[in-house]
Formats: sequence, C-alpha cells, structure tokens
Amino acid sequence: MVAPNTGDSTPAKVATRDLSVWYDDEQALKSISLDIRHNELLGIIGPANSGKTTFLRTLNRLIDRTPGIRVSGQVRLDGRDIFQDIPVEELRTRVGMVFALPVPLPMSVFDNVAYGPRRHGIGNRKALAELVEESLWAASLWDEVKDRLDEPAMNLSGGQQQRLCIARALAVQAEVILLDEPCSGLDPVSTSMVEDALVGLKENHTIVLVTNVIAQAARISDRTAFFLMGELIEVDGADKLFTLPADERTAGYIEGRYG
Amino acid sequence: MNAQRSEKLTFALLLAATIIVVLPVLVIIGIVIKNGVGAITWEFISTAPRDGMRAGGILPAIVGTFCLMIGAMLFAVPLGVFSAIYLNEYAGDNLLTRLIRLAIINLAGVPSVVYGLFGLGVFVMFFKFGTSILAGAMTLSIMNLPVIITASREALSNVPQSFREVSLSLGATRWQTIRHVVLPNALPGILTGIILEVGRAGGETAPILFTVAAFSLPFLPHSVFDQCMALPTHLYAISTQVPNIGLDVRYATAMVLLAVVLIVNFFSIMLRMRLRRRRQW
Amino acid sequence: MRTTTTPLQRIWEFFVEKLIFLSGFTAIIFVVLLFLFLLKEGLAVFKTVSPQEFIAGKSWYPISKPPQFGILPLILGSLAVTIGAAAIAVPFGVASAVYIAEVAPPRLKEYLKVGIELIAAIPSVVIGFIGMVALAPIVANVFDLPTGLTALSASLMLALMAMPTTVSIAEDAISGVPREYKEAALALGATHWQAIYRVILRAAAPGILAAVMLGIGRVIGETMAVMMITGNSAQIPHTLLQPVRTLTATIAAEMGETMRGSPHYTALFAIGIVLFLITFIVNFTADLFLRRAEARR
Amino acid sequence: MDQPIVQTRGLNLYYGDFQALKDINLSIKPRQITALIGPSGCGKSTLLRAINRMNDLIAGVRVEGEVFIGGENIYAPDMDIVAMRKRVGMVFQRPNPFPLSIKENITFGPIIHNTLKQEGLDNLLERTLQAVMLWDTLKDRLNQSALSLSLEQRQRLCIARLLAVMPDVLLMDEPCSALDPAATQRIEELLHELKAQYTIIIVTHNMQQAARVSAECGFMLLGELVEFSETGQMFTNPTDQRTEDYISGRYG
Repeated sequence: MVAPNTGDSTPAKVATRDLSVWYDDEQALKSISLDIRHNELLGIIGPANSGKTTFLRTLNRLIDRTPGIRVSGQVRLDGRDIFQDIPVEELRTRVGMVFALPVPLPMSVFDNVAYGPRRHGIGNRKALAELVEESLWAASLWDEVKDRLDEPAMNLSGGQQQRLCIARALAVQAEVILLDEPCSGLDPVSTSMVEDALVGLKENHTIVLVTNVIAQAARISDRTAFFLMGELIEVDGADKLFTLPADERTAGYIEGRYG
Repeated sequence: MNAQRSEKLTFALLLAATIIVVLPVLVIIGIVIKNGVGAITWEFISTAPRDGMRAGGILPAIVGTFCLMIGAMLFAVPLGVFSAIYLNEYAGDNLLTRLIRLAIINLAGVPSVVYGLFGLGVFVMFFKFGTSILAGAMTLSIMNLPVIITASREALSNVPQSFREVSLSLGATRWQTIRHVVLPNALPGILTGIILEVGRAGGETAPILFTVAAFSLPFLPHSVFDQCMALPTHLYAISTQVPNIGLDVRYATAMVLLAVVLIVNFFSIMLRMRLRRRRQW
Repeated sequence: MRTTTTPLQRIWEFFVEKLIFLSGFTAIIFVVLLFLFLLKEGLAVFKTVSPQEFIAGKSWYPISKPPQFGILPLILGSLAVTIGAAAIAVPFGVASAVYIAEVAPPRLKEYLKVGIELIAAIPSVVIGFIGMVALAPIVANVFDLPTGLTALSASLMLALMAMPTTVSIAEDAISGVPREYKEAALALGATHWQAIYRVILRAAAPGILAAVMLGIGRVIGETMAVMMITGNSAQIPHTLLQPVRTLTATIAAEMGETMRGSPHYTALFAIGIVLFLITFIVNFTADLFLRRAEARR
Repeated sequence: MDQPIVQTRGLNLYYGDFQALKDINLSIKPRQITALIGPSGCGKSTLLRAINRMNDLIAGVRVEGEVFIGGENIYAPDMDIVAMRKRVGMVFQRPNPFPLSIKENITFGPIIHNTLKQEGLDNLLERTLQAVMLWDTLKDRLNQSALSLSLEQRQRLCIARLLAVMPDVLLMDEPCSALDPAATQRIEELLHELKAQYTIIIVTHNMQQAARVSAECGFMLLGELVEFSETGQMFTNPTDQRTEDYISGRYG
C-alpha cells in the first residue's frame, strides 16, 4: 500500500481511502488511497485488468449498476463522502464521465449537449443555447459544429464526437471530469485535438485520465498513477514517474515488458 | 464423395426442406383468395347476416373483432410495457425476478382454450361481467400479456447500455433516463411486439368462444357489457354448426379474417424493417 | 444550477416507479390466479370419479347416465396428433432453421423469415377450415377412408403450426453461436457444412432442443384446428388414419353445453389442469435448455 | 536467402465503399516471425485475414490484387480455399476453442481432412499438446470440456488444434491481448519455439511485443503499409516520419 500523497498544501478535490471493490468474489481494487488535487490532470496508466476503469467508475458511482458489486472504504468529494453525504444525481452532475468510445445519444448535436441541463430543469431556449455554446467552446468544438447544431450527432467524426461528449459533461457544470481511454479509437490528429481541449480545461476542472498509451500520460498529465492488478503501485509527478520510477514494476511496465 | 460436393448436396436438401416449410402458407392464402373472392361484395362486408346466417353479410363480426382487438390492447399494453420496464430496468437478478420470468414463459405457453376457461370463470362469472365484450377483451389481454412483456423487454435490452450510462453520468435520475433515452429508442421494437399481438387477438377463437361470442347477432354492440360476434367464431360456426351454407361464403369469411390479421402483421413487418434500417448504433 | 429535481418531479417519479413495480408483479399474480382458479373448479370432479378412473378411464361419455369421465382416449388422442406433428415438424423445422441461419443469402433470408412469420399469423380457425375443406378430402382419397377427418390430417396441419415456433427459436439458437467457432473451424480448412454439423449444431444443441419442445407445446395446446380436423371421436386411437379427439378440443366443444358446477363442468376444468401441467413442464424444460444455451456463450 | 512464402501484390480491399487496404506489397520470409503493427483501425487485422481469405465471410468485401502462398495466387478463381486454409492456419484475438472436449478440439482438423488414421490418435494428441507445452497438465483430462481451461491454456489449445493439421503458415491476430503479463511472456516463448518449423505472422497492438518477438516488422496506417523492414532497424531508425511518430507514442 502507498501512503496517501499529501505533500501538496491544497486539500484534495477527490480523496479515496482504503477503497476496495469486489466483483462477486474477485477483488478488482485493493485498498486504494489516492488524493486527486484541485485542477490537476491526473493520468492513470496500467495494463489491461489492472483496475483503472473500475477505479474511475467508482468515483461517480456508475459502478453501482454492476451486479454483484461490493465496495468498501471511502471516497470524498470536497470532503464529503460520496456514498453517504451526496445524492447520487448531484455526485454525477459534479463528476462527469467520458467513455472509451464516443457515445453520442441518437439526437442532434444541440440536444446532446442540452440533454443534461434539460434534465436538471433548464427549459428556457435562450439559456440553453448559451450554455450549449459555452460548453462546445470550452471543449474546443464550437467552430467546427456551430453550423451543424441540428445535425444528428452520429454524423460528426470520431474526434468531434468525443469532444462533444466532453462538452456534454461540461454543460452540467461538472467540476471533475473522468475520461476512460478517450482517444483509443481516434487518429493522431483527433487525439491531439482532444488532448489540447483537456489541457485547456485544466484551469477550471479537475481531470482524471485513464489511458493505455503511456506516452499520452507523459505528454499531458501533471501527475501519473500506475495501477497493476487492482493495486496502486505508485503515483508521482509525470516527469519523475517516467524517468525515475520508484517501483521496479512501474519501470517494467513503462519499458513495455508486459501489457 | 469429397467434402465440397457433399456440402453442395446437403445445402440443396436444406433448401428443399425450407421450401416445403414455407410454401404451404402461400398455398393456403392462395386457396382462400381463389375460392372466396367471388363472394366478397359491398353488401357482404357492410350488412348483418340474415336468414340464419345463410344470407346477408358479416358486418357485426368485423366490428366485434375490432372491438376485441382494441379492448384487449387497452389492458395489455400499459400493463405489459410497465412490467417489461420493471424487469429490464429495475429488477436485479434475484429469486423474485426469476419467478416472474418463469411465470411469463409459462403464461406464454398456456393453451388458448385454458385462457378461455379462466376468462369464463373469472371475468364472466366471478366478476359478473357476463358473456360480454369486456370479459372477452380481458381474457384476450391476459393471453397477450406475456408476449408483449417479452417483446418489450427485448426492445428495451437492445438499447445500448452506454446510452443509459451517459444519461446517468450527466446526473439524470433513473426514471428520466428511461423516459428520455431508453423508451424513445425502444419504442419501435415495443410497437412491433404490440401490433403482432393485435393480430393475434383478432384471430384467436378459443378464448372468446365462451366469454363473448354470440352465435348470431344481427346488430352492432352498444356497450362493453354486450355480447358481440367475431370473425373467427363466426367462421367456426358457419363451418361446423350451420348446414347448407355455400362454400364460397365460408371462404369469403375466412378471407376477410385473413385479410384483417395479415394487414396488421404487414404493418408490424414494415415497422421492423424501417427500424432495422434506421438503427445505426 | 445545483438544484436538480423539484419536489413535484420527485413525487411524480415516486408514483411512476411504484406503478412500474406493481406491474412487474401482475404477471406472477395472473399465473397463480390462473392455476388456483383451475384447481378450485377442477378438483371438484374427484367427488364424482377417482383420480385413477379420471386419468386411466377408457371411456369419455359425459352425458350418458351415469356419466363416464375417463380421459385416457383424449390424452392418447392428443399424443397421437402431437407425435404425428412432431415427426414432420422437427426434421423439417430444424433443417430450415439451419438453412435460414447459415446458408441462405441475406436477401432470401429476409423473405423466408417473413414467410415463417406469416404462418404464425394465420388464425388457427382458418387453418382448421382449410384442413377441413381442402386437406381432409385429399387424405380420404389417398388412403381410401370414409372420412379424411383423422389424426393424420390434423398432424399435417399442426406440423405447419408448430413451424414458426420451432424454426425461429432454432434459428436464434444457431445464429447465436459465437462467430468465433465458425471462424476457427473454417481456419482449420473445414467446409462450411463441416463447420455447421461438427461445431455449430453441437454448440446450439440446447437451444434447438428448446425449440423442439416449444413447438411441441404449441401443438399440444392447439384447439380450433384440431377441433375442426380430427373428427372429434373420443376413442382410443390405433392408427393415425382414424378420427381422434384431443384434450383441448374436448373443452372447447363441450364447455358451451354444461351447467356451471355440474360434474361435466368440473371435469372440463380438470382437463384444463392436466393441460396446464403438461404445458408447464414443457415450457419449464425448454427454458432450462435455453438458459443452458445462454450460459454457454 | 529463402524464397518468400507469402507475398501480396497490389492488394486492395474494400468494405463496401470504404477502402481498408491500399496497394499492399509484402513479402514474408519462411520460418521466422513477422509482425504487423499500427494503431487500431489501420487495417493490420484485415491484411492478416486477407492472407487466408477469412474476409470472405464478411458481406460486401471486395478484393483486388494477388496474394501468393508458396507461389500460388489464393485469389485465383479456381483456388481450393479449403485446402489453402489447411496450409495457412489462424489464431484469434480471443481464444476460441470449440465447446467440445479437449480431445475433440485437437482431432477436429485431422477428422475433417481424413488424416487421423495416418498419424494415429495418441501420436497426434501427444505431438500437438507437447508442442504447446500442455501435454503434462492435460494428458489425464483429455475428455474434459475445453471451456474448463484457463484463458492461457485455451489459447495454447487453439494453437495445438492448428498444429494438428500441419500448416505451413500461422496467422496470429493479437494472440495475447486477452492474457495477463505472465501468460503473455509464456506465449511469446512458445512463439520462439514454433518459428523453427512454422512461418508466423503476428498482428499486435503492443509495439514492445513486436520488438521482442519479430525478425521483420511492418507498420500500417490508414490501410497503407507505411514501412516494412528488419525489426531492429524499424525501432531504432525508422525511415518514415509517421513510423517514428507512432513508435514514440504520438497516437492513440
């Protein structure tokens, strides 16, 4: 187990303590204690089945939907326990999620972004339009889609769809954005556009990025955590972790000995 | 014989078997049309029977069949769709849901005549609806329920999980997710199942034999507590109970019944084909 | 904008969700109700006859004096018709399921499936009518019988009616076999047919069995067609070429003429119990097979 | 220098309107491991499946150009596809043993090709399972279902099933992607053993794996074969800028 990294003076945005998750009898996460700081971009790397995605899905409780799931330990958002103190709808509004494959809902570009705000009771057409524009702008997508807002979202390219998904999370004013290998289906150009959007968002958002591309974590994350078989092996500044990893297993992974 | 040659021969045999399976349906439809079309006149479908059903038309039976189809759906659709939502969206995999599942598959296999018994005992006698449209429609709706549940459930489960996750991850509640994402995308599939059952409600005989059907009733029903005629029972009656009816009149009745049922099915097939073309996730 | 739901919305959702839960239970309630009701009305027959006499009694004369309620001829009648129908429906149904799932080109496959659906759509009373006026005379002619209304004619028409169930469920089972098995077989140099019968059919076996069971269930429960084609004679059948009477047809034919609560009335409900139990067993076993098929994926 | 055993000439492949392979010219040398790498969707699996015509199974696929196996164009109209697939075996991404017993999995190929008698059942089982290092663990449970095996064992069994028909070329489509690191390492060791007798073409998304196991390596991007060279050369000194971008992790 790794001691929680509390070197930074600002309190954590999201903090997990001894977080363990079981699928039936199989333990997918083993006592994870990790602080995610305000407005940082935390990269999470590790081979397949290392628990990265499970960790991510626990942070906004999407994991609740999995049959046979059992969670122990704590997760706190701004100091409040997400399992007890925060209604799940509020949690998921504040902690947004972007999935590995872009999932545009089968409706127009505009309606996709407006979907969340509408469910939260914003019906005013003008207010919605402003919110949609702001969110698309923040996701670096506005210029490309401002004339195509009424087109089905399925018509956008893969990279555009993925940024649309980011805009959709921003539209409900998410403070934390979780991304699960968001570029795994994208070409290099789209990848770099999504990465640029993420770097731009860092000013006002806390971002957790799970990726299977080590270089991506090295490029854009502030700190990087390495997961292996459900354990958090180490977490450190990206510059340090990729050059001088403390743990032999991290070094092995970065050099590509497995995965 | 080498492997490729015997493969060709086997596939030819399989094709022959398939033709033998599918061809009779065309033969039946062909026979009915060929022998019945001559007796179809405007009078036949727009007037009531006369002369002990040997003359006149079959209007009351047509109207009665439509009443039963609509009535059955009024009960079966909301109940069936809601049950499907419960099973697919809310219930986990536990003893209760397994029981419900077992109940549904069992209901689907119960012979239609047993539904008739049930309707007779429960709706006609116990609730004292008498032999009436109400009792018949209720009986049919219970018969339709399992299929509507199963079809709706399948349509719901075909909506990708990722859509639900997106909606939930944006802070929508469970019901909002169902209402705004799941149902709109499952609707065509649910409708297909419903229309299919409308057709079945129109064609079934045994469940309405003792719950609603009047042997001969030369006027139209006025309320849900009236008896009525229906096409399938009428065809049964003139085929087996009434002597000296022209074969063409019987064929014509069969043709009208077949037309009603097949038109309904045609809609269902069209809907499904459109659905399949549109779906792109 | 943190406030997400209004109180009104919450109350509305509460009620909708409760309504949904309630509907979920209705299916169970109906099955229980159906069975209890049949039991209540049907078990009364055993005041008149003993269970052995009822099941194994060789004569069904409900309106003679004293009435005789032995349903053995009816059971055997149902059995004869079912065996006859299954003997036709199973090989042809499975063969066409294989053809549709694996061999037919996509376009033809669509047409064939529509054709199979059309069979399912034809009302049983129409099938019965056609069997009576078109098929029975042919059967009488070919076998030189006094009447064509026999178990054989009924079997032929019922085989047709079992087809949609058998073919579509077997087809699902076959198409549901993971593509990988087929690819693996082909990659080993198997022909398509070798892949089908050595791997795909074996992997789909539980689903195909379920399809056969459910097709048979359909035949046992069929009422109108058998009532019109079998000739309705409650005698123990010795060949398929003689008239028989089935359990279902007996209920449908006689229920209209009974007095409520009379022994005859209760006897018909008792037949309903027998039918319910038979179909329950058939469906339950079929479901077990289907779930085994699912677990294999 | 050996003659190439697999060769493609001007190979184009379309899924409907979409061109998945663009003018691929490739020569694979016998008895060594050749790797194909590239980001997802680049066509590397499509190319692999074009080599034993597995793409025939997919509706709407159109192929132009030629693929030669040992000098024979497998897209020639009179080609015996079944015989060809017997020579060019395939291992898939997800281990896919048949839902039959271990023994039936191994004997599947020899039975359909009528070669079981020549070799004899016991010989066959021992030879193939020895080759994939499963013999000692499985020799007493050959009648058990193949689905009772672990993922790694299943993948080995799939390879053994292939060796039973004695192919010349083994196509492997990300054979380790479902396996954990330790199992991956052991399968890689197995590949090293096998290359003495077989020509192996492996598709992998894991560059390091390609670097570890292959003698020659092709990099694909958007349906093109961007670069094909000796593996050490490609990873240290790629000639194409796009290869370098990929190897240094600019993609995905």
